[in-house]
Amino acid sequence: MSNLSESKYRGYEADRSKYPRMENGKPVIDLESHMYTKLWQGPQHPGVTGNMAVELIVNGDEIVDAKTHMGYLHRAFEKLMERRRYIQCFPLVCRICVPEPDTNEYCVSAAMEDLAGIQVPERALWLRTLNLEMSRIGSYLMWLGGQAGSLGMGAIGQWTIGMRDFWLDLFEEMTGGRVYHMYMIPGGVRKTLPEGFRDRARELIVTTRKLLYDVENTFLSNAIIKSRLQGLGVISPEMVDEYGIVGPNARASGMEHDIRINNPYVKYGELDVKMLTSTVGDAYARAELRYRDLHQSLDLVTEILNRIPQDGPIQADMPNLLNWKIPAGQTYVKAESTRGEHGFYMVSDGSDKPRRVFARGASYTHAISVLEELAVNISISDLAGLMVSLHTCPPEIER
Amino acid sequence: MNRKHIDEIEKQMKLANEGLPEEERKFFADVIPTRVDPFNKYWEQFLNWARSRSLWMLAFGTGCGSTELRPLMTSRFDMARFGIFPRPTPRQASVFVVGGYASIKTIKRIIRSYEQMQGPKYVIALGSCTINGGMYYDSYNTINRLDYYIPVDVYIAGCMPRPEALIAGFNRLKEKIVAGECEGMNEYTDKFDWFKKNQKEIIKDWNMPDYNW
Amino acid sequence: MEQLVKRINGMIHLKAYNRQRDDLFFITVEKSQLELVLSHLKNNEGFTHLAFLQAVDFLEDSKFQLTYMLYNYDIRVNLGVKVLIARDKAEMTSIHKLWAHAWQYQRELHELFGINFPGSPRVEESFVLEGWEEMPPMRRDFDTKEYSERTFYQRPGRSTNDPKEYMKEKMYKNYAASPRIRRDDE
Amino acid sequence: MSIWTKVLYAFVSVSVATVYGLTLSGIVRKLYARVHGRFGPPVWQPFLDIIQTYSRRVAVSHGNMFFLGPVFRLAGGLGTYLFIPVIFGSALFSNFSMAGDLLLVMYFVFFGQLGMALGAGQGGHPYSPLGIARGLSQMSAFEVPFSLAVIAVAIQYNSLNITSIVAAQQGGFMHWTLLTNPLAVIAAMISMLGMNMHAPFSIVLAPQEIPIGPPVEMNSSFLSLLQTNRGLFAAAKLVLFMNLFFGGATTLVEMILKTFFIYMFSVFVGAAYPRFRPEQSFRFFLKWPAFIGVLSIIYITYLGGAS
Repeated sequence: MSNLSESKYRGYEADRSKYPRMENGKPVIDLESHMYTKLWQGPQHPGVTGNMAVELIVNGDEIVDAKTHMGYLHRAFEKLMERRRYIQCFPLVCRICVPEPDTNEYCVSAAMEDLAGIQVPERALWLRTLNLEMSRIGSYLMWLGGQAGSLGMGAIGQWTIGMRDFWLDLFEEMTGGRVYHMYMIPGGVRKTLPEGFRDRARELIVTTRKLLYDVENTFLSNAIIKSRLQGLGVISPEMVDEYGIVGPNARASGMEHDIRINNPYVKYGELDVKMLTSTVGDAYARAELRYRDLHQSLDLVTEILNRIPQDGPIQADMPNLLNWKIPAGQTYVKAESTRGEHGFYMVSDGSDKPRRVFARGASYTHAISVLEELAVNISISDLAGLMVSLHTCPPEIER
Repeated sequence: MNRKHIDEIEKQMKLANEGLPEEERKFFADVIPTRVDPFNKYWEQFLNWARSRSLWMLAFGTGCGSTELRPLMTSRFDMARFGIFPRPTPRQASVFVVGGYASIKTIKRIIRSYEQMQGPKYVIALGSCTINGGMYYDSYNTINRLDYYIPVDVYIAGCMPRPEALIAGFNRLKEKIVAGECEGMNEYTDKFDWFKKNQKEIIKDWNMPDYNW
Repeated sequence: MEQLVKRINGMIHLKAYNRQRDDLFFITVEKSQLELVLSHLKNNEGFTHLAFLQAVDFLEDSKFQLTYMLYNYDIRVNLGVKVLIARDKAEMTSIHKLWAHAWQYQRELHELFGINFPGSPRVEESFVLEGWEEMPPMRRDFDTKEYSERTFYQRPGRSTNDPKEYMKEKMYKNYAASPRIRRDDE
Repeated sequence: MSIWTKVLYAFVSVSVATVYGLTLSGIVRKLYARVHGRFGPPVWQPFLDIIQTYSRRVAVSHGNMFFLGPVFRLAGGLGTYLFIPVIFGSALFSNFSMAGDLLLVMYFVFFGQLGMALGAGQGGHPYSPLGIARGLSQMSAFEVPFSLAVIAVAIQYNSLNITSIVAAQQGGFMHWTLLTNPLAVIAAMISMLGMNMHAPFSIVLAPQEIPIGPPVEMNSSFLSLLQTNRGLFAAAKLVLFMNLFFGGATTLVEMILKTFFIYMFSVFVGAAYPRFRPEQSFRFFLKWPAFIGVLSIIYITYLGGAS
């Protein structure tokens, strides 16, 4: 698919020339003047992704100022992990990001392996790659439904989330868990693939491609979708560095950065991952890029299924995990989730519990600084579409 | 409005706003809801039958359990065939599905939304974390028992419960509604002071925007 | 990377340097020189991406360690810049002018660790907590379990076991004989 | 015929229309569900919903206008319906059709929305005025092509009485306005998309943007009234379109079949399209449909049409 979207470059400084007074780079809004209305979107709002709130000042239909409010999902994972043994962290970490839990599991187990100096066997690495790539597919399917749903096209959401459910079935076969898998543990993975898994996965890939063909025809080629998404929320290349934008959001603005290619982890170095970029940077370019990335993920899963070794150990020789003491040290492990760089910073002090674990979610900047910047000057009817097109995931922001 | 009536209202206001600083009182629902008993036994049975077949769920994803509501709404599990629909505003909803753990900031909104719902209203609490805290039992920011803050009709255990379990929970709720056992609205009225005491113990900052949903 | 360290060392005093992986390095600098180092790394060395800024509480030494994780898109290397600051009346210079999203992390650290960043925008605003009256919760001396038991109502019937003893008893009957588990590191 | 018989007949007719409209909305829900790949709710679900909303024990009100909002809405629905002859030649379903009723109906079609604006505005919720602003603007926009089409029809049949317009179309489908004045029908059908508020013109309720617009504060029995009206009003609009453009109906079965297929046009478009931005929607109506409407008038006055 070629780059269909064309939109004019707009600087990332919001255009506030229409509004009367500015002080310290912020508009002074006088609610008493009856020119502006304060409008809360969320946490109870069907258009807001997850459980977060956006406090808007609107002038008519146009957003003058936006402010995000976080913390509705704060569970203090990092504090709790300081009280848990290393192996007890695993039920917790996968709950940090609900649509795509495996990236968390991978990062934490890789951080522990890095600190303890453990080599993971070949087959386990392949299984991890498969798991990670499948979870990317699940997350993208959910996103696709959300993006269409935010523009009032419910049918796409029904189809793709229904399809995601079949991928969850595959996860269930593979790991025993539907949403939360806890598949990767330090030193390897828990289980091998069940019998007949490969055939079922290949069948599902074919079905998913059929569905995506329909989605492309109804959603991406739709004139209304194009007219609404093109030119919405343009991220300029300068903004990428300034705001720490990562993942598809950055790649849609021309930044060639994919951790799977630049810092290959598990087995991505041996796979043919292509760098997908676009230079437009608006919401439609992001949607298109994610759509292409989804196709690439399907390709990758096919390739991985062919290349997984049939036998071999799936776990390294591990010490007793129940009172496993990791030598003191600090590390940062990152992986490419569907939203971008997802990393874990782990500090160990030599005891059987981590000293500090920090989860760097990709939407940390996307949903706060970037959203507040991009939401200005758009219509309130586009806010939901903008939030979904940034692919924000509140639980990984407040953890 | 006679003097006695005004006294009554003032007494109620004093009860509910107790222990709050002056500037925060206006943010707080300060009138005890009225208890409304069923009108007639047989008529109520008919209404309950209709209510159980048309459950309007408040679309408020309070926790990670709401991820499983999405498959439930969509083509794989399709809750619409049981007469369950999402409604975007609490004024029109009759079922509140609390999706998992409730952080302090969220439980404030949960209480607000619950109070805005028009009775009879039902609460389904989803996930272990609403029952006893689940794996967040020692977290400083999540509550442990939901039934201390709002009355709960059905608990669904699991972390997180599968869509099948949710359907089973909804069916249990329907049975309870038809049997006339779901009087959570009146329970909230009767034990209003107790609920409010518990709520005030954890929620220190009652400031909220006027219409936060 | 070695040359980079030499260059920085020529500029300021580098307290420590270590290599964790091929693509992950840590340097430790003085508190007063941090802003200088960061702007040098950003403007001249190509470390343009700030992945995160976080704090670690070292209660025993009564120090906070702040970690600024940078990334260079050209040589594809992560560099963590560590700073140790005093724990009581913790204060740090704000870097919100260098990166437009740094204020978020500073707001979070202000709330969860009680580290002050003078001049950082919206640093006093609450981030995840609301109406919080205790000490900043991510500090090591804040006991979350005790707070939870004190504040939230416990449902009776919940029991906690020491995982090691419990699993030894219930699940691994042949614990000693299990080949997967080595006894020597107990 | 005495006035009391007429009132009795009108009562029967209104009940039939309401039941029909609600069933139709149940069928539409089912159709949408099929597009989504689901079973969907049972066809009688709208009735259960009405009983359920009516049976709420508490109803929060925000003042007098808040009471009047749903009442006005229902009055708009009733007014529209009661002046349209539903079945040509039937005494039972002729309602209060009289000379010049077309103008009255045109007024009543938009009356409900205005009344609703007053009521919902008192709800105090910021989404209500936003939804009302969108609703009224879109209404003014789609009113242009619709009015032009109606004027064209009135010129063509030289009458403002719906009964005589229907009478002129009798005698085979070659006499329908659909074939004698196709331009007017095109303009009117496009404006019907906006009137029925299915996607892409679902900007008033738009759950992802301003959940759910004007009725955001409506609860319990207020909502129940609105739902009843939704059934009645849907039926009234469809009957109006059938009478003006599709030759009316002589039996109940014909009426049901024709209105069903007219409605399906709106539903099929709605199932396949996303939502417009409000300003896109307004501009859409004021461009091509309005132009087609003007063309239809020119066609019928200067070229004489096909009749």
